[in-house]
Amino acid sequence: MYFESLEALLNMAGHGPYVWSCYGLFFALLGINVWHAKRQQLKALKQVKAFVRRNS
Amino acid sequence: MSFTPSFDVHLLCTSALACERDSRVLYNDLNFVVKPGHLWHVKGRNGAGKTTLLRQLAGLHPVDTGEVLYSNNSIKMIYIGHKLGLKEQLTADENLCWLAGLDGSSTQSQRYAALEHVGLRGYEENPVAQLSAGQKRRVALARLHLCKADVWLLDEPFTSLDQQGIIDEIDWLRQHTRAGGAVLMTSHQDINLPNVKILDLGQYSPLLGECLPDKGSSII
Amino acid sequence: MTESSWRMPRWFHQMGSPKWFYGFAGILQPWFAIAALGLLTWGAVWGLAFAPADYQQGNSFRIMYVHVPAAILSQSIFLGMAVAGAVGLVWKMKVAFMVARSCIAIGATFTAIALVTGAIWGKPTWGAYWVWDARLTSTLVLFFLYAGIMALNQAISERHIAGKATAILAIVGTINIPIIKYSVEWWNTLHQSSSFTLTAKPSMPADMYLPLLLTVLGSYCLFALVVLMRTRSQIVQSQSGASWLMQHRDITGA
Amino acid sequence: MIRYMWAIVRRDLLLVARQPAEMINPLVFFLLVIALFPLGVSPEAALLSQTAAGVIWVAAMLATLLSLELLFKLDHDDGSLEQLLLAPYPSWSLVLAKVFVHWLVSGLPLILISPLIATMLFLPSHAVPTLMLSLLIGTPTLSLLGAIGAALVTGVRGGGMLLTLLILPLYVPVIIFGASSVAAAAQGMAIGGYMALLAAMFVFALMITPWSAGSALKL
Repeated sequence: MYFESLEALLNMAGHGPYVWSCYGLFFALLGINVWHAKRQQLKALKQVKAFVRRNS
Repeated sequence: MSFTPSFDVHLLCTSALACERDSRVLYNDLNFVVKPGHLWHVKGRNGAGKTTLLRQLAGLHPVDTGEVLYSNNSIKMIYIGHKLGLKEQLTADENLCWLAGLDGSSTQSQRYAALEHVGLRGYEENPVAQLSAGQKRRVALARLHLCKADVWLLDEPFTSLDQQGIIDEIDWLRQHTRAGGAVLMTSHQDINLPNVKILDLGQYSPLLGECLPDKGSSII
Repeated sequence: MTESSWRMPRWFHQMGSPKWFYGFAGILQPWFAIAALGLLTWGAVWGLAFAPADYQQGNSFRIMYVHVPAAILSQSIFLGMAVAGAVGLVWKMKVAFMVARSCIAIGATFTAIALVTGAIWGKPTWGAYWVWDARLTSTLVLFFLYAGIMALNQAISERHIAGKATAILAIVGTINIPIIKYSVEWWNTLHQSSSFTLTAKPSMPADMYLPLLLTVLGSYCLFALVVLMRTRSQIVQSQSGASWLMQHRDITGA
Repeated sequence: MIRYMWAIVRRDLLLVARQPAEMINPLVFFLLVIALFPLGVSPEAALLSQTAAGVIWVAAMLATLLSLELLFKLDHDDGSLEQLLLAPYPSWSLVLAKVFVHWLVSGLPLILISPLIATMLFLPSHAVPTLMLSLLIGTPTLSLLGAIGAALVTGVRGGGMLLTLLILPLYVPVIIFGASSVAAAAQGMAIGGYMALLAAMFVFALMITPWSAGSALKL
């Protein structure tokens, strides 16, 4: 651990807000992408399942 | 005519032609041969792919599955679609001039004769915008007489023509096929000619749920 | 483009078969998910808490561990999109177009991340959120390129056409990117505004660059994951009704 | 093939002759943008002469974009594009012919009127030849690159905005070198390098446009 305390880690000698917002943005946006792709996948599968039910 | 009428060769044929639109297969495994003298009447309900078939034959719509084969590269085709391809600001004569000029040339007297043939004598120098829908259709059809072609691809050629116009046009179709040309056309109207062949796209629409074989898997 | 008779190895054509791709991608998908999560978490924790601070920039340089991967990915994804599009055009491979289209959203996301983190990083470093720095400017142009492709995709309703349009635009864009980058860099030296670039480091200790390596690799895995997922859903949409899909366990639920 | 291209060029020129607004509108737009700029910023000669190069180039680019939207759209809407594509010649020759007319109608008038604009914006008179030369090399490049976007949005509803989005990023290098060359000339510096770069970009656009726009038209 480079920092001595959790507070120091959060504050990062004044650069905390910049650094943490960047990391937050990075993971949030990528998370949204994965989530959206997953939802798209489920939706497509659901459509095909409905199609199968209709025609069986 | 620019070709010698020999009735044993084909002009074009399709091999396992298919068409897919938005993951819906319109027609599949379509095989047919167009020979000199043939008059194919393409039939099918709305959305069956009649227009798309003509466009595929003309080379305007990409062919992803199957093939369209032409007898040779110099076979000339005329395609007249829903959209006539006329410039409203230009006169009937000027329109024919540029259309013919794309692949060949024409003299003014030839163009005037073609326009007279379709019953537009005296309208040669009128801007197309001033003509009625039926007259515009006639200007487009005048190309059939101006540019000699082996195959006519006509999409709903009777649209907005009057009774006499339809009778005249059927006569042109008859003359063209008798001289060794071929015609593929769509129409919801029956054509009373002895040599008409029916191509019903409904017979080629796949069963529900059928999918096209994919390029990737078919190569292996 | 019309003649596609070049001989390619068997696996290449297998990749083009939706059925095969769907199955193969399904096997890879969980591994990429695990790798992406693991590498990104590891790299981020290391970069945030364990890597030493930069002697010049202090702690703000930790932004590098998310900014640099995003910047690298924004460009590689564009290139990947163009390659996939070219493969689709040359070999008429539908799956390749689907892959190209799957790249758009994730690529635009990485570009946006690179832009915003670059701007945030700029504040403690240059004292301003936005400086017309060569790299930021060309990233902005790249973002516009992505935005154009995205808009075009949304405007074209037919999937086939949208795929081909994406391919053409991606190829044209890729050829242009070096020219744009060069011209912007040249323009930047002409109107010298900042001589200090964010990430140009002559040498870094291992403690500083290893986390970067981890987040870059993790980002590549995440990109692969998203592309596989999106391509698979496009395959499902386009093949709905195909017998192989109807019998697939994803559908039957077995 | 030359005859094919000539037929297209002649037809399009005839159309412009019938409807001169097509040629005049971009020109008026160009003038308007130029006229609005001092109103929005300041009429001060010192400031204007400094920014003139960039303003003229950006306005020229916007005027080109404005007219590009209809490059293939009108032909697509009335079906004549189908007829043009049906001719047994490669589609790139069609693209080249259309782009040539587009440049003749929208680019050339801008070049001819640019000395007047330069005076209005207090561009030093010794920079005017450079301005005209850079526009002469640059506007065909704009027309060529723009044709790619125009071809892609041809069948798309609301293509105008989309075209702008697609094409503006590709215009960045042309703007940079075009405007810098004029600025350099205004400061009395050599412009050979700029012209070489602009010419290189023209050649580059000439290489990629016919292929990409041609295949986009056939989608």
